[in-house]
Amino acid sequence: MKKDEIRIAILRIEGTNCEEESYNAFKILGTKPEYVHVNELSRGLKKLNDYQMIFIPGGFSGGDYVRAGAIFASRMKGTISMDLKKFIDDGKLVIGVCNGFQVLIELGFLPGINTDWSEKPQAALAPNISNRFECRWIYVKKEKNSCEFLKNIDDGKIIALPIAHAEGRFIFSKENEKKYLEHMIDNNQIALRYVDPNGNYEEYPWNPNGSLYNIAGICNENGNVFGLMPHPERAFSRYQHPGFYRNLYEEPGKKIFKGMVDYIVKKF
Amino acid sequence: MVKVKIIVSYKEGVEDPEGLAIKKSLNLLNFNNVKNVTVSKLYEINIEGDSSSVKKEAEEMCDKLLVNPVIHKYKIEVEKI
Amino acid sequence: MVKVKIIVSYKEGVEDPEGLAIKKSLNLLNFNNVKNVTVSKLYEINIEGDSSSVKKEAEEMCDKLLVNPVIHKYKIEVEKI
Amino acid sequence: MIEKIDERYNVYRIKIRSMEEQDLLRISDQLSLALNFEEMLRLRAYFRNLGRDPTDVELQAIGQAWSEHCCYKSSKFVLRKYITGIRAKQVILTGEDAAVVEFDKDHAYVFKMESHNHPSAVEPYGGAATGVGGIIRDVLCMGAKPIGLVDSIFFGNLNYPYDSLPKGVKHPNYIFNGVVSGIRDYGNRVGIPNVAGITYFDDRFITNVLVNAGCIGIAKKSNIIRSMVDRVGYNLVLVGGKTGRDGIHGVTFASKVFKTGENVEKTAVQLGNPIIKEPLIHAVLEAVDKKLIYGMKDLGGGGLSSVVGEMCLAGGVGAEVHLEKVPLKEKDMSPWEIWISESQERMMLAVSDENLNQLMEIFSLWDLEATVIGRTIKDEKLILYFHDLVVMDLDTHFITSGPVYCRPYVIKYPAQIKEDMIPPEPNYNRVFLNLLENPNIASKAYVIRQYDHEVKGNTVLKPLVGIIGKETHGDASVLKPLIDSYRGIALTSTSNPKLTSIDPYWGAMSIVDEAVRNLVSVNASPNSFADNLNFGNPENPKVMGDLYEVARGLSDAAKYLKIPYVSGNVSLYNETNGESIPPTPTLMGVGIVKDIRKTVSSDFKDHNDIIYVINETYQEMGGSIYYDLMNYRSTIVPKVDLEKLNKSYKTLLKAMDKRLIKSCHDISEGGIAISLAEMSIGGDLGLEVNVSEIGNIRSDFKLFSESNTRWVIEVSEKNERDFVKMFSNLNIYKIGKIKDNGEFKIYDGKRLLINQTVNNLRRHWTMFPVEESK
Ligand SMILES: Nc1ncnc2c1ncn2[C@@H]1O[C@H](COP(=O)(O)OP(=O)(O)O)[C@@H](O)[C@H]1O
Ligand SMILES: [Mg+2]
Repeated sequence: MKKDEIRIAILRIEGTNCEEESYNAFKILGTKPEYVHVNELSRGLKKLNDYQMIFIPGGFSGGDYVRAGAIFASRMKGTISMDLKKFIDDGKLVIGVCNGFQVLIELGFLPGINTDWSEKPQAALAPNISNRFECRWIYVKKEKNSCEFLKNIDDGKIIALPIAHAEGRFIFSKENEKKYLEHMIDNNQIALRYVDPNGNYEEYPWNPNGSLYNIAGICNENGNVFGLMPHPERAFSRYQHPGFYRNLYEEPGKKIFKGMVDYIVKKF
Repeated sequence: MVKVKIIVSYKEGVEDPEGLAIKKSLNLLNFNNVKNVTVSKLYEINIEGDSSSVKKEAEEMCDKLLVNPVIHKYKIEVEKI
Repeated sequence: MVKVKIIVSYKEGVEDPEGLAIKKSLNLLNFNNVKNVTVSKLYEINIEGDSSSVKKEAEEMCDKLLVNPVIHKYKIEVEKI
Repeated sequence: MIEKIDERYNVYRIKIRSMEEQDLLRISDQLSLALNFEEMLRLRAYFRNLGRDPTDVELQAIGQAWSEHCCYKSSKFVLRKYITGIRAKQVILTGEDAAVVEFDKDHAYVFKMESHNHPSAVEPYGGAATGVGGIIRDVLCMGAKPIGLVDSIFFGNLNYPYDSLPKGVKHPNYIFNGVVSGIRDYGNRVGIPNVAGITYFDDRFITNVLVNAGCIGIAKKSNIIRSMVDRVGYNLVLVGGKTGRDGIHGVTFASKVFKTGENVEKTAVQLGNPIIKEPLIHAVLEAVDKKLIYGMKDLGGGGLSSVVGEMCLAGGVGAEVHLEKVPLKEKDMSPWEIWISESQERMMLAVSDENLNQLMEIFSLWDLEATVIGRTIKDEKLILYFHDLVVMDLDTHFITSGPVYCRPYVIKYPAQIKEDMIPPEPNYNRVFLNLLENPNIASKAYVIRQYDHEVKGNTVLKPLVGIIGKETHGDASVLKPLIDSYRGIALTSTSNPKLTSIDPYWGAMSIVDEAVRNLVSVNASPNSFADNLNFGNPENPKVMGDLYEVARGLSDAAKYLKIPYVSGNVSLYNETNGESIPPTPTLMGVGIVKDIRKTVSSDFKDHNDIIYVINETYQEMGGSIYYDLMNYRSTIVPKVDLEKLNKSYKTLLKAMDKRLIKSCHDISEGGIAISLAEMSIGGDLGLEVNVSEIGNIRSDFKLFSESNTRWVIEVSEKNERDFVKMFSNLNIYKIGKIKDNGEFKIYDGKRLLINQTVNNLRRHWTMFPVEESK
């Protein structure tokens, strides 16, 4: 498939608010991103099937009242989650950033342990241990994992990305914690982990929310559903990086976006 | 019309940062004998109709929106109004 | 040890966006007979000591930290544990 | 005196024509009109002349329109004389909801700052949140996309003893957390980055917190929409939230002084609903892009009454409005309540018949309400219906012709020069660490990090700069608003109540100087200002005197520099039980960054680079944090030499354009010592500095003086000669070098004044109000 044929649905409802920068990122890479309101899907005005990738952007969908992502997820449960399941089964990509990650967890598409779609959430992104919204740049290390589209970044590489959330503490229920975590490690589902600048798995503020096992981003067993708390779309160009005025030329977010696009080009 | 009260709280063992923060603030305010604080949400939902099926409906609301069973437990009470 | 339960809710007439958003979501989930949703906070505070002065202390906590009387009302219950 | 007009509806006629004088004030009180005796007399004369009595709807409409908040009756005179008259060629449009100023050939930036003090004092969370919401609407209704927020917030000290609080007053801690959460929750949810502000503590704000919120947006010039309609037969479309009893009498409430223990009208308090606002922004901007909107204005103070009246008046038309069509939160609202309700999240659009359907479709996709409630007419009248009943029929000119007062004022000349002398100390380590911990100097990361300052991905220079995990304060933030251009916008906010209360004139000049300094520090050329004038009770001649002096200071500085005040607001009556806030002007400063790739930050960059101070340091300790900390007094405040300011900032920009400057930080609260500390903290680099040359004054004054128009800069050895040449017409002082050994040493001659490690500085600087760093 050619780049300029790739159609990417950037989903939104009231309160998603990082769609523009995500849209721009895909646009700059030569694909055809498109804003798709959930109402357009549920009213039948647009069809999921027409896209190769669904991108659920960050924000405060539905105000994040109740729980972050819960309202967006419930809106999808009512209407399009069957279509979404088929989309995923077809091997197409579904990415959720920040609020989008929360939505995928709430919907049960991530972490997808022993299933492609769990009816009830298997994990939670709970309130940050600091009990505050935190906007800051952090470091993550890319772990060995099964996301084909993260291959642009070497395993073990440390990259800087910004986070901005109040609910990002990845946890399992106490009774499943050990079992699920081991399962995810065994299946290479843990993609990004918070580290300090030297690559050590450190505590707050390097682990900005208190996530279990410093988890920042994960994928499903097949590697085609991916969720992460940091915002690659805010680290896309050199001038978004806080190091640019220290003469660092880093564009970590672009690597992530480019990987997704390259993967679709190859696969479809 | 019935009123459904749903209390959603964290399960035992799930850390509640808000509760911890409030405990700390209360201690700083010289309420030194405060030993533990938990914070839950109380949803009061007015539903038209009778109360027979309401409990089941409320459970469904928890399931579909109000609760993530990984971290939450809940309690439902139904009241005629 | 006593447990103090404090429920803090909005006064009549204060419009709460959270309640509105939840009502909308429930309606969209086909709970069409949901007419109204309010959200309150329930604080459960364990306090060392006896229960005699606890009620007054709880009121003071509300005053200093948990409540703004302009928009909130609250209810206190004390329970021996 | 009052009689129901029609059995079916809650509309009353007020028999004002036959009222005795003593009854006039009673009726003003009873209906919460907040009109004074002369104003009521004027009303009576008007209706006598008209030959009929007014309805309650009519009186309420006039009460709103004539309030201090809406018609600036105490301050108009001062504003006209000093503030609004400064012309500059970049200004496209002022006098509407927000100012429109040229950004580049095709684009304009649109901005405003506004106070939300009274509501925030009563309900910090909701008051601050709706302050943010309101200012966003002001920018949006010009047709601009909001891209940045600024918040300047003032509290009593967080360690204020509970026992000393006046009855019914919440502790600064409660108010602080409420205000910050309110701004956070609203701003983060609508997804507009909050990039600058002020967090200030002073016990004179114990009973009157200040919340000044600013917003900036970007628009194609061709998309700018006026806050008016000048065509007949256009639909008046009310969009967004429903109308309720909330916020009724908000503007008259903001025009009164507080008494503690007073029962506040609960209706004046709202929480705001960002989840209506967020889609409203999308829908409005889509409609703007498709050219579906002819005129637009947001509903703020005064509600429908103000918005319809002002839009029509400005366009020379009138309107017919059907109040029963307004979507309501509560069914049983009276017509007058509907007309003046200040419910949040609403906008008024003027739309032609032809475009109406397409507009409605856009709003429906976003699940937003949009309702045609009336139409413009040829006669310059406002005619209101409630079903079939006419409840108001008034001339637009009369409604909006509020009084203007030239209130008496006395100017307090700063008491004769008076300066206490602090006994010198052998070294200044202890004082220095105390200053770093001072709430007005310490890291504001606790606040800043709770605001999403990067959403939308355009924040090039963030409010916290430096090495990741070790960030320090920046001077101004830089946004890159257009995807295909490297041109940027820099934002800052300044205020200094300690200075303005000692000397309002020079204090005001100082905050202009600081705004310029901050913008220039990041390589932005100062382009325009918004001013917020927060004062006490204008009926007190001393307060009016302060207002005059502040305005005069702002005016003299800006006129010389040719930087106009293009928008702003005045908040008076910030007084409780006779205790007034200090005169507190705040500025929002906007600068243009020609090329964001040349942005300069405040954190030190490299070992062995050279540190310079630009311009002289004087013994001007009045209002300094050092004197405040030590509890000493001085009335000698920093002066501003406008010629020097103008020359220095232009030279600095030139040097930055040539990339001669690697880091830059202005010198403000806490003096040189604090600026150096912040630069070291962010770069995680030490220094060895000698301040002997910078002025002919005591060591501690050299360290902590807050003289204006100064910067600390870093140059590499390689560029030093070019830099020095460029500054040949100014005084610059080479004070030392950056060191990578983690030590922070400041000498005066042979005396070692400060001997610290960077890590220790960071530890003290980040202690407040919670430990941020590890
Ligand atoms: N309430 C606030 N909201 C957002 N940013 C803030 C707030 N308070 C302070 N800041 C930011 O913190 C930094 C330091 O503030 P301040 O100490 O007032 O600056 P300066 O060093 O120019 O005097 C600035 O970048 C400022 O914009
Ligand atoms: Mg500064």
